[in-house]
Parts: sequence; structure tokens; C-alpha cells
Amino acid sequence: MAAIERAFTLQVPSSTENLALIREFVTTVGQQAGLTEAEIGKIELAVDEACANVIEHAYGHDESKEVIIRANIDDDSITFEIVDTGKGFDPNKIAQEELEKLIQDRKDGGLGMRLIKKLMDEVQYEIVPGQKNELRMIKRIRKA
Amino acid sequence: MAAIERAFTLQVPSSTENLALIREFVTTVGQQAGLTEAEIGKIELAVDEACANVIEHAYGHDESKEVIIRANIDDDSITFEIVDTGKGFDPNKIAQEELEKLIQDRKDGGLGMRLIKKLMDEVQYEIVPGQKNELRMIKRIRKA
Amino acid sequence: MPNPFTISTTHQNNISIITLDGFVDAHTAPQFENAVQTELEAGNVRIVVDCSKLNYISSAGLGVFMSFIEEVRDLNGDIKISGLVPKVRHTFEILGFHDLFEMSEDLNSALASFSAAQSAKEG
Amino acid sequence: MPNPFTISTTHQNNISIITLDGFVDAHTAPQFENAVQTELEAGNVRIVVDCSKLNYISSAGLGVFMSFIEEVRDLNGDIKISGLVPKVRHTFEILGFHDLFEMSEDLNSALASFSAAQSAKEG
Ligand SMILES: Nc1ncnc2c1ncn2[C@@H]1O[C@H](COP(=O)(O)OP(=O)(O)O)[C@@H](O)[C@H]1O
Ligand SMILES: Nc1ncnc2c1ncn2[C@@H]1O[C@H](COP(=O)(O)OP(=O)(O)O)[C@@H](O)[C@H]1O
Repeated sequence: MAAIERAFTLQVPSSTENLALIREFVTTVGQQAGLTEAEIGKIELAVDEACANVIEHAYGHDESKEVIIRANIDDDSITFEIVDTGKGFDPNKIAQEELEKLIQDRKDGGLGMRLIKKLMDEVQYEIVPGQKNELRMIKRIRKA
Repeated sequence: MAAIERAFTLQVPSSTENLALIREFVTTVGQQAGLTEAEIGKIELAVDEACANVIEHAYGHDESKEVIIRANIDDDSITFEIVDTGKGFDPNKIAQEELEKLIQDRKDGGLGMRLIKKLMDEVQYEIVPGQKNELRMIKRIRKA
Repeated sequence: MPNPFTISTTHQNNISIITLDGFVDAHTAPQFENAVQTELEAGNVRIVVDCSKLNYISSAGLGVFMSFIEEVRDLNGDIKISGLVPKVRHTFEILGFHDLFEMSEDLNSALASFSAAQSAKEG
Repeated sequence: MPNPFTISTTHQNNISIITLDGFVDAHTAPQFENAVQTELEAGNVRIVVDCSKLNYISSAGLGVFMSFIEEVRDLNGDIKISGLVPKVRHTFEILGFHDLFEMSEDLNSALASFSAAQSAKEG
């Protein structure tokens, strides 16, 4: 059987209100890719974290902006691309403090990117400041 | 308060498998527009019927094609646009037989377009054969 | 995602009970069609479709009811519908199905109405 | 759509029980943060967060636990977590929260562990 690539796109206003819809979208795509329930839970969380960052950090809750999530299923993997046109940032310069340190400092954030890295098999940022910031995340499909 | 238009887009492979996701999408958009549950049920069904027609009639179950659903919420209405690039058809030439007649003829179809018309407040087809066929459906928002 | 679609058929007093669970749309309607077809091929023409667990139906599902009813009634059988939840009932009603199909509150009433009809005929 | 988020706070034996129902994400986490803040302002530092009805949490929700725990413990209180379903427990564990927070199978164990600690201190 020839490999069929299946592409899905969801575009919603940049509001945390839409995270629930984004998660539904990811869950359905994961089901269609044949992922296990545990793996679906992982991509659901990773994409939620990525989109929450776009809504908060890239667009500062400006609801006139839009969040775009592209998903691609191929034979052995599922890829999510989340693109924003915000100010950008240097992912390598984001300090990854120990949880103990974050707690001591009474921080309420700083966990999203480390979650994404732990949940997905491959994570790449491509930042072109002022133009586009693209986060690409890949989950390999392990056939049950 | 100024009117904020909120735009949502979902793009999925042309397969009936994706109708469930399309309905989830419509339901969420309806919730965000503040529709009642009964009204959400109506737009859910109307968009499902429209997309099922695209999948079956416009694209003949060719999964390499894509179904695109655009939703727009403004102050007093919610608009859905479903565009296909299939062969097109003349909506006015589709006979609307009585249910009794369809039953006598043992038909299993012919109900979708009449459902759409009964469910939505405005329904417009714009057919440009070979280029694009656009179905525009509007539901007015009655403030509770 | 909403719960997926499941369908099952049981038999009671010579009546076939087809239970629909979840949603019947253009994707799942073919399974429903097959289930009805299977009963007809086995000569079973007294059919109740139990919809108490059905939370959504589109025209593809309504079309299954529509396409078989004439054949079944020609064979002195019937397709009765039981247990519709309000949302699904509404879809049936928009198109006037309630005038052409017998609908019962619950499965037992539907089964009983078949038995009553049978007794009347036999009696 | 999944069930929306609801939060409620009750009090029992001088312990505040915050019950999370549905999902805690970046959209709903502020409500959770407010609920904890309200307890602290009332001087309530013995808190159990009942998660038995919580079906999803993202880092925004974890951040609420993280940002208050130090202050609460400085005041001789604690924030304990009870009733995590496996999926949500997994999210806590990925980041090592199970090493830093006390987690109980159910609400009663969490309440009991507060009382035990209290008795030990008083005794
Ligand atoms: N899409 C983005 N655009 C701009 N900055 C971002 C983006 N994603 C992440 N960041 C930066 O990376 C930091 C760390 O992100 P994260 O680990 O998710 O924690 P948090 O969002 O809680 O701060 C953010 O505080 C922000 O400065
Ligand atoms: N998007 C479309 N592209 C091409 N033909 C269409 C489209 N939508 C509807 N049609 C035509 O209109 C007819 C009636 O549609 P409908 O009332 O939904 O019933 P059914 O789909 O069950 O035939 C279809 O059989 C088809 O010929």
C-alpha cells in the first residue's frame, strides 16, 4: 500500500478559550494515526503547551491574532507545526531551572517547554524574528 | 464594545471519518458564539450534511482532496462557509420530493439539502463549475 | 471525541432489536444498513431500532430507515423506533418521520406493540 | 466538547478542600490560582486539592501548585494532592512533582494524613 499523507489544519483566534478545541483536534488526529491512548495524551499536552505559549508570549493575548496548528500523519510518524508571527525568542537561552529552584523562587511558569521536550520524540524551533517562529514536533507511531 | 469578528478554520482530508471532528469544531464555535444547546445541534447537523455532500458528491470519497470549513462569529450571527472544487451542480435543479414519494421509491438519500434549509436562517450556494462551489449558511444569534 | 459508534442485534419473541450506540452519520450509516439487510436476508421483518443510546443522527442514518421501510411493510413487517433522546427526535421530526414511522418511548413499548399487532392478527 | 471546568472549596476539620472538576489549562488555571489565594488570605494553610474529577492538567495548572507550596509550608501548612487519575498523575510525574508533593489515593487519606501530622505535633 502506498503511503498516504493526511494533512489537518486548525486555525482559531489567539485566546486560551480555544485550547480545549485545539486539544480535541489533536486527539482526533492522534486517533486517526492509530496512536495509543497514552500517546494521544502526550501529543495533546505538547500541542496545548505550544499553543498556550503562542497565545501568551507571542501574541500577548491579542485575540485578533490567530493560532495555526498543522498536523501531518504519514506512515510512521505524526508531525505538528505551530507557527506564530510574534516577536520570537531564543529557545536555547530559556534557562531550564530545577523544579526545586522554581519552587523556591515561587515561580508559576517555566514548565511548558520542558514538558514538550519530554513528551515528543523530536522538537525543533525555527525562529525568524518578526517574520515567523515555527515549532515542529514529531511523534513516531509505534505499531501496536 | 466594538464588534469583534472571530474566525475559525478547519481543514481535513475528504473522508467521512472526519465528520465527527467537523461536528466537534462546529459545536465549539457555537458554544463560543453563545448559542443555546438546541441551536448548536442545528448548526452541527447542517454543517455535517454540507460536508458529507462535499466528501461524497464533490470529491467522490477521494481522500487526497480536502474539506475546508470556515466559521465566522460576529455580533449577531454565525456564518459557515464550505468550499469545494468539485464538478459542481445546480442546487435549483435538485428535485425536493415528498418524504412519502422517497419512501415509495426506496431512496436512501435526498434529505441533506432540505435539512440544511430547515436548520439554518440563510443558505446560499455560489457555483462556479470547475473552479469553486461555495455553500454559505448563516445562523442568527438570539440573545438568551 | 464523542463515543464511537457501536451496533448490535439481538432477537426476542421473533422480533429483531437493533441497538444503535453513539452516532450515525455518513461514516457509520453503512454499518446500520448492513445490520438491517442482514435481518431481511434472514427473513426477519419485525424490527425495533433501539435509539436510547443514540446521541446523533444525520440524513445518512435517516436514509437507512427510509430505504427499507417499504420493503419491510410489503412483507407484513415493520421497522419501529424506540427511545429517541430529544435532540435526535428533533432531527426525525424536522423531516416528518414521526408521521410515517411508529415511535415508542422505550424498547418494551415497541416490543409490546408488535405482540399486540400479532395477537390481533392471530386472534 | 469535554465537560467544562468547575471548582469548589469546602472546609472540614480546619482543612480546606479544593475540588477540581474537568480540565485545568491556561484558560482555567487563573480560577484555580484565585481559589488557593482566597484560602491563604483567610489564613487557611492546610489544603487538599481533590483531583478525582480532574481529567486534564497542563503546565499552567502545575504552576499553581508550584508557586504556592513554598509560602504555605513556610506557614507550617501544606498543599496535598488526592485522587489523581492515571493520565493526570502521569503529567505530574513527568516533571517530578511526586517527589515534592504529597499525593494520596483518595481524599480521606489526604485528610487523615493532615490529622495525623497535627496529632503528632500536639501530642
Ligand atoms: N512562541 C513563543 N514566542 C515567544 N516567546 C516564547 C514562545 N514560547 C516560549 N517562549 C518563551 O519561553 C519561555 C518559557 O516557556 P515555557 O517553558 O513554556 O514556560 P512559561 O510559558 O510558563 O513561561 C516563556 O516564558 C517565553 O519567554
Ligand atoms: N457539494 C456538492 N457537489 C456536487 N453535488 C452536490 C453537492 N451537494 C449536493 N449535491 C447534489 O445534490 C444532491 C442532493 O443532495 P442531498 O439533499 O444532500 O441528498 P443526498 O446527498 O443524500 O443525495 C446530491 O445527490 C448531489 O447530486
